[in-house]
Amino acid sequence: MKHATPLIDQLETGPWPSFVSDMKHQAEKRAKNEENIEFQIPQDVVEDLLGILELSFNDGTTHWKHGGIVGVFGYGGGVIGRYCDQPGNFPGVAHFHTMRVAQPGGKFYTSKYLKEICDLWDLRGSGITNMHGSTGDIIFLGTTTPQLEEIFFELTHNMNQDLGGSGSNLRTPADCIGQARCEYACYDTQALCYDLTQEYQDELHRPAFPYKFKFKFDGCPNGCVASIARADMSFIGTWKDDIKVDQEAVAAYVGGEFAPNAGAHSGRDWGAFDIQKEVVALCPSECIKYEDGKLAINNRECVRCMHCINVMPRALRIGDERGLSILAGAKAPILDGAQMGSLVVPFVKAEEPYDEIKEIVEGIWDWWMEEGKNRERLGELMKRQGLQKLLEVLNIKPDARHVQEPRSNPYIFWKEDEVEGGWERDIDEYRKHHQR
Amino acid sequence: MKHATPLIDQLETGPWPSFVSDMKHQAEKRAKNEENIEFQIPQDVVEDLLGILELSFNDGTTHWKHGGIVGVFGYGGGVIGRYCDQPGNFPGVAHFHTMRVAQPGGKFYTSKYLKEICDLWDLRGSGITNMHGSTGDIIFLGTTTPQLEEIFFELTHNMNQDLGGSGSNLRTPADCIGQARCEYACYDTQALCYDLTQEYQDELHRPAFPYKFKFKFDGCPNGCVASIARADMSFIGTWKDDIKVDQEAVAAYVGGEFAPNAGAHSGRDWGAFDIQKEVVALCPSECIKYEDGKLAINNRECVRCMHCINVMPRALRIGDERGLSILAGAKAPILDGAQMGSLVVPFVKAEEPYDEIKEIVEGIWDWWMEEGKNRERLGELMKRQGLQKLLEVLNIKPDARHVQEPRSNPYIFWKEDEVEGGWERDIDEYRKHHQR
Amino acid sequence: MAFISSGYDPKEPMKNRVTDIGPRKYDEFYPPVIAKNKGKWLYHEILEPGILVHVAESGDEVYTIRCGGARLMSTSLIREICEIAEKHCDGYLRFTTRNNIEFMVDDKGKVDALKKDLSARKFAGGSYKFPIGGTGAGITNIVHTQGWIHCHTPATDASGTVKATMDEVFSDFQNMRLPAPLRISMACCLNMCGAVHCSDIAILGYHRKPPMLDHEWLDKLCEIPLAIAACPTGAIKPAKIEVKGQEVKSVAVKNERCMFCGNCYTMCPSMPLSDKEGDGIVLMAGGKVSNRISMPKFSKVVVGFLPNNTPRWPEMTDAIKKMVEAYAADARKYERLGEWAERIGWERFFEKCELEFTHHLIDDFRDPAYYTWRQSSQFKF
Amino acid sequence: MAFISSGYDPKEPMKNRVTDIGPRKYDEFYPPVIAKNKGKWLYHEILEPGILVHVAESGDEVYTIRCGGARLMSTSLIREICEIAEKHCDGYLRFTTRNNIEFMVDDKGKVDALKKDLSARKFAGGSYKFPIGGTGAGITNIVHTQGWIHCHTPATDASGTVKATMDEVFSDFQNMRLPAPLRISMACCLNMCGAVHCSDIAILGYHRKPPMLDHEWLDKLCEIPLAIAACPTGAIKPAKIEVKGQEVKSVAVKNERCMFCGNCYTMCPSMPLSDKEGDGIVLMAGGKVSNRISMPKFSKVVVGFLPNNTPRWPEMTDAIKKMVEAYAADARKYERLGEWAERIGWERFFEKCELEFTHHLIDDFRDPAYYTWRQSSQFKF
Ligand code: SRM
Ligand code: SRM
Ligand code: SRM
Ligand code: SRM
Ligand code: SF4
Ligand code: SF4
Ligand code: SF4
Ligand code: SF4
Ligand code: SF4
Ligand code: SF4
Ligand code: SF4
Ligand code: SF4
Repeated sequence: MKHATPLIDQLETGPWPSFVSDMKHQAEKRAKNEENIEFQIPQDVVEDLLGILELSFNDGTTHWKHGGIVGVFGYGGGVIGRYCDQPGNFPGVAHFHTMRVAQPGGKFYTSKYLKEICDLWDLRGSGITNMHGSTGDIIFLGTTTPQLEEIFFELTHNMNQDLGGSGSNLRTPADCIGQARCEYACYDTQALCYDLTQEYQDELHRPAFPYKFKFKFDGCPNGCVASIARADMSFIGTWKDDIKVDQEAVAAYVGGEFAPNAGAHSGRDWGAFDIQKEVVALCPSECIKYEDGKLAINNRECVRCMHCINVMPRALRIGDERGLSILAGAKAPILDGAQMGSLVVPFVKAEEPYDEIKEIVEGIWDWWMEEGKNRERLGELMKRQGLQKLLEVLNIKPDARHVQEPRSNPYIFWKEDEVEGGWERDIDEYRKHHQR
Repeated sequence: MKHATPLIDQLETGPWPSFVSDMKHQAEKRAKNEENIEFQIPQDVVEDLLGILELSFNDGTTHWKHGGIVGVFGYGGGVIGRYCDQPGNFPGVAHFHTMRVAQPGGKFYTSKYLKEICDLWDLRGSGITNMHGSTGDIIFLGTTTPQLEEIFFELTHNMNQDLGGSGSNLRTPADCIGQARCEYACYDTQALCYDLTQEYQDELHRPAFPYKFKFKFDGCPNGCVASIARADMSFIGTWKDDIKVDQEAVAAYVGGEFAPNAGAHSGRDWGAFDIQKEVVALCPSECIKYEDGKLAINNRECVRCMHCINVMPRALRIGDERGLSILAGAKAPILDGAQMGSLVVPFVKAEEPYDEIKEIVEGIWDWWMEEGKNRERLGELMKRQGLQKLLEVLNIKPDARHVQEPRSNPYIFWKEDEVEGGWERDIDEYRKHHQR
Repeated sequence: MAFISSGYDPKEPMKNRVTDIGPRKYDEFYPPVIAKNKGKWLYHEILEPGILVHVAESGDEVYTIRCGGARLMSTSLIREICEIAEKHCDGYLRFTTRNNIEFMVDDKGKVDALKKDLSARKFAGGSYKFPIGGTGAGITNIVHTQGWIHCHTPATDASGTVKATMDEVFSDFQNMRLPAPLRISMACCLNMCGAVHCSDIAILGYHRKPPMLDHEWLDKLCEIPLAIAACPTGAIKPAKIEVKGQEVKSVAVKNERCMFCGNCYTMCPSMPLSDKEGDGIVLMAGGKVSNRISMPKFSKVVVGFLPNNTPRWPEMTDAIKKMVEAYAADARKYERLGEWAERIGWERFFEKCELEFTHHLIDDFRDPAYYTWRQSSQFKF
Repeated sequence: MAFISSGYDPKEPMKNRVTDIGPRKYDEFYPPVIAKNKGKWLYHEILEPGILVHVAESGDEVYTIRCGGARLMSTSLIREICEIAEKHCDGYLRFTTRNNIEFMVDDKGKVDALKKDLSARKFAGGSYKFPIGGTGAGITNIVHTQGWIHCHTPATDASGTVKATMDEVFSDFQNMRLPAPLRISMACCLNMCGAVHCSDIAILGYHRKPPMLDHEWLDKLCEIPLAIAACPTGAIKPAKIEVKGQEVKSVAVKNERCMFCGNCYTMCPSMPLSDKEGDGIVLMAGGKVSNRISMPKFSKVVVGFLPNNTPRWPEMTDAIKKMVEAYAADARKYERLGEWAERIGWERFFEKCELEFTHHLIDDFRDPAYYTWRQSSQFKF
């Protein structure tokens, strides 16, 4: 190895997969180059990456600098420029840009595809990736500027694969596994995710927004892609009618035949399953009864929290009138504190061609592009102008479901046309009846 | 009657005591003046008051103007100036100032005292009062400027009675009935209220504060004087040791001998008392058990909410190690939204001469007088500078009890002396290891 | 009539001056049974609506009869109260923190006569002078403010709205059928004297038109910088205005930024807000003060606006009645109105109370507004 | 080595250009059993930690083996994953939303061989390549960000803190003894890529020193107005500074107003914050994302600062371990960490986790701070 790395070497021990071992192995492999690859970027790139990381472990600071503007022609996103601040000592990573490769829905892969990806990346980049980035993309971690167009060309021409988002664009949408392998999914997350991704390719690649914008698709309120915490628009599956109950299966849970919560708690002896304590008493809307061996749900009061279904998946199933709720405005803490998504559309069907959903998406964008300031996320604009403004723009009738609770301050900003007689008044007329 | 009052006359009907009937009767009595009182303000004052009220019922607006500066010599409070904006039509109330007469603790009275008050007010004012104002004072409603000093003189010389607060002063403190007639009282609200009122007479009468300041004293967490909602400093009784349990009395409740909650729910048949449902299940900290006919409280987990005691006052009693919690900063919505008091001192004993409590009061005032802007309530200053600032000033160690939950934003304003190595750094030194 | 001097000499105000003596000391006014047993009460019981007994360690008892009262009260009425106290209670009485009157006797035998006496007294117009009630799980007296009877900033009347409401819910003043105490409070403007912000039901006077500007007088009657500083939303700016051909210093108000709080008018009489059509009532609900079971809660706005339909505000009393009845029908024993609303969800609250949810009820005031929106997929259809 | 052209011609970038084709379509990659039964799954079961079976209406089953992975992954490792997939799963695999790898087989008979194969593979240093686990009421993979491996704003490392933590809680990755799933997340600066703000436990990199000012270069490398506008607290002002005898345009920072968010540095490279002693870790706890039982919750700051003691951050892993153990010992079945803390009260949380409460944990950021203070007399001694 080019650099001694005593500190990070320590991270080779312990049971959890060691990224250091992996990178060292990769560095060695590149050095040997048994396959005789004509590496398009420095062969020792990984060694320098390890070296600079060791330096940071030593001096407690990062050694990466701002990116500058690099990218592929005609796109405003997909590449994050990066340079190291010690190019002399670590020339292999002097330029070390990342590329975001849009992941497929549900992150299903074939080995064929992944190996193509690896071939491309071994040739033209560091051979180091993030599988996957926090937004969802495959991250190609580290290449040089001249390689960007080459990689893009090969991706699009040979692999039918586009880049993902970055910059003030729509970001690569992401979904939970949903109907592909989950019995709880209330709509086809992959289908909707893909449809909107394709529909909005232009918004994804060419910056026209005030700031970044994210879509995430959760098939049900369990939230396995965490959309409510990290998507400007979260699409969360839900249903309108009744939870389907199989009383025999309920009995099997009560009788101990089926493990509660599909066995998720089997690492400890929690005692025999107690349907009263574990299901009935924990329902947040107290709408379940278990009497005479029968489970009864007052579905009108159910808030579709999933708990009872999660505990007894073989006995309870989501309803048939399915669709999704749309929440808007989630984001990370910068600048004003983190936000979760706020409910905007309680229920909409998720049926191709998804026109109703697209109308909402575009209504939101129109408003945000009109009113949003530079680097103002949707959630911040909502905070600044108010949820009712967004509802007004979308022509959605405000409804108690939009709030957790009504306002506790009475500071209502009435508009002039809502007030009888308008606002213009004549002070002299007033003074006739109210002396100074 | 001088003025026709068809609208407000309608308020003479219905079962609830009619203030209109009362005032009309008073107007007639003044007109007749059977006792030959030498009224010091217009005899028809009440008729004009009824007249102007009728006018407001008609035109939907008030007819009172701002006060201007009226008061008694040497005091900055106790009088609210008031003039009507139709003095021509209602000369009796052209000047119509109120005086705030400090109420006694617990609002206990003798008829002797009240009749003296009435004599004074019939002679020198409208004979109309508020029994009592929202802060707690007896409100003399309506007199003229020349009478202010006369009334003050008579109050202080003949009735051993002072005015209450107004303006940027300490306001008249108020208390719940407490130990005088309540088995729940954890300290003597009247004694503490009186002691602090006397101690801080100067602050009460001479404006030296940024804005108004209120003390209220609740003997226990039931909050019968609503201190947590409307006092800059709320003193709420509590205890530290165990709730005392009389198991025989518990049995009497369970057996139906004693009415639950002292009979407060007797207007409806709620069925037999169910200690499990009505007490155990409602304890907010789930620290009560009822097994084998015995009630057991895990006092360490009790949050002293009073519920179990309220339901079974003959079986459960507050503990013996008594004192109070101090909360600070409650206020009405102007300007920034209403505030409730925030916990500042979890527990302090309430023992004469209350030195520990006074130290806290004065510490708070010092800070507020130093830092508070004009017309900034304590609660607003706390919001502006932070609860931890107040705790720092009071030398109180911050503690998880001070918060409902820790901050969810990580925006910690570290101070320079808390950070190793301080803040001053040399950019050139930095650039040695971090090239531009 | 002739001026009667109290003895005060305006030329020598400090002569003989007595100041800073504070209120009368509480124990001067304690009835003997209270003085004797203070701090030693064992328990209490509500014998019937409005009538309580407290039992002391000594075995002594005190019986309390609580009566409603319009707190706007003449000396005639106070004298009548004194007369009753003298007749039945050795001249002692008290007022509660919600402006009810309490007569106390130390013997059960004295209760009936007192009760009869109180119930019999009526005003000329037919209303009770001393209705007995206001205890336990019922509706007690409404704490309130001045309104059109005395203040310069109200957006509605106080005594009038209270009388209209108490007439409507009177049976609950004299009954204890509700799941828990239900406290109604009233404030005639946003200053909220009385702090109605933590009440089961709050009646609030509210303006809806920005201030008028009396330019000609503004600079003469007001300190312009104070008026500007008073505005929480920064809607007021200094301005030069031409009045009758003369340029005067005044202010301009950005009407769209105004939330009608009236704080400018408090500081400057040349900026009145009051208006027959603009002013009216906001209803709030679900607040509480006690720490019992749940922590204290703020009230929430549940009706954005109702007109000042004097003398009885029928739309207001109707909405209040609906809330009381829905609550009575649906809440659990011991559950306060706000606890009930939270348990069933506010979407059900509006449905069950037959109140309309409008956009005005969505918080849009400053940063905390955000936390009141629904950040969950949990809701009821 | 020689430049190999992909076919791209820099002189004619638009020639043959293919754009806007999006990601590969999901169904190209579905294993047959998924493609066939999509939308028709009946139920699932966790057979043992890391191994799930899903059963379809058709009777088909799919067995999933979930393996932990450091998401910082070389092509060598990806190739090894492909090899495993080809050997056992007809070449199909997937990644989870928390960067675990899932191998799926359509027959129970294939599970054991796959399991054995995965468990046997280790890195040279001895760590597992494909530890099986991460399901149910345990601790799964930590979602995280770039840290010192790639980003310009981190206050700590990402992969390093994650490795240190996962080693410490490894047994809970392979067990399901906890009351509910416990999700740990990591972000290396306040930008919080990964949105750790709703995690049961969140590891967050945080700066504690205001930016240094590279006056000489500031105006050359940055847009001063953008840097000023970037500051959420308004701590940055324009300033003229003398550098080497020359007056240059630059900025001044009011250090006491700085909360070290680094937003200025994002906009302006001449304002670096990073510092060995200043930078470190904030721990947050009690957040969640799911709508199960309780609504989603934000995480709360529970440890204000811990130093970057590389390579293993022992103070950090110690505090995390304490939380995990206290939670495991005390919470109820199905209760998420935040639900537990709220039920027992945060005062007890700190006690049970043996963490110190300091003034830093009291919110003082803007108006909403107020609502996190304790507005009640309810608390535990
Ligand atoms: C690569 C990635 C982290 C990772 O290691 O996975 C990432 C990396 C960066 N993010 Fe991020 N963000 C990444 C997902 C996120 C997420 C998570 C998500 O999308 O679900 C968030 C939180 C959700 C959200 O959008 O609010 C996120 C919130 C931010 C923010 C704060 C934005 C805000 O409004 O609060 C910034 C700051 C900014 O935009 O200037 C930021 C900025 C950045 C920059 C571009 C740094 C900068 O200031 O210029 C980082 C480049 C790092 C590098 O050099 O590699 N990143 N960033 C993630 C994208 C990979 C992908 O495409 O899959
Ligand atoms: C008389 C009284 C109402 C009543 O009918 O009972 C009253 C009347 C006025 N209050 Fe009040 N306040 C009265 C108790 C309160 C209370 C309740 C309390 O003390 O428990 C509050 C809410 C608690 C609080 O202090 O926050 C209260 C909050 C206000 C405010 C808002 C203060 C704030 O910080 O938000 C104002 C506005 C101001 O100070 O300019 C105000 C201002 C006023 C003024 C002086 C009007 C003004 O702007 O100048 C009112 C004079 C009315 C008049 O002409 O009679 N009054 N005021 C109460 C005092 C009687 C007494 O001494 O017993
Ligand atoms: C007389 C009075 C104190 C005083 O100094 O004047 C008083 C007296 C008692 N209160 Fe109170 N409370 C009095 C105002 C209050 C207030 C203040 C308010 O409403 O403005 C509250 C806070 C209300 C709130 O949370 O909004 C109050 C909340 C309570 C509670 C808690 C009720 C709850 O369910 O939350 C109790 C406990 C109970 O009812 O069992 C209580 C209990 C009691 C007891 C039983 C205490 C005792 O053992 O003597 C007294 C008789 C209760 C009854 O009337 O049913 N008292 N009580 C006040 C009577 C007002 C009135 O005329 O109606
Ligand atoms: C594979 C994955 C979806 C994907 O598209 O990749 C997934 C899969 C399942 N989730 Fe999930 N969840 C996945 C991330 C999540 C996330 C997102 C996150 O953690 O970032 C959440 C939100 C966590 C939170 O609230 O902070 C999540 C909250 C749930 C819940 C609610 C748990 C709770 O107690 O609050 C359930 C229901 C349950 O566990 O019974 C659930 C249930 C399930 C089920 C049982 C659904 C099913 O029937 O197949 C799946 C197996 C659960 C298991 O592993 O124990 N899944 N699940 C994700 C696996 C991540 C991993 O590698 O560990
Ligand atoms: S969010 Fe719901 S539908 Fe999607 S994977 Fe999780 S449990 Fe299944
Ligand atoms: S989904 Fe949740 S709210 Fe609905 S019945 Fe089941 S546990 Fe109750
Ligand atoms: S606050 Fe407590 S002590 Fe005071 S009267 Fe009410 S119940 Fe009694
Ligand atoms: S006072 Fe409240 S918290 Fe304490 S035991 Fe009784 S019901 Fe529980
Ligand atoms: S609430 Fe407003 S209008 Fe009513 S008395 Fe108080 S200040 Fe005056
Ligand atoms: S009423 Fe309030 S918001 Fe409107 S201008 Fe006056 S002070 Fe500003
Ligand atoms: S969290 Fe901050 S430091 Fe980490 S990758 Fe994101 S922007 Fe960079
Ligand atoms: S770090 Fe943040 S708070 Fe500090 S100066 Fe920069 S932008 Fe402002």
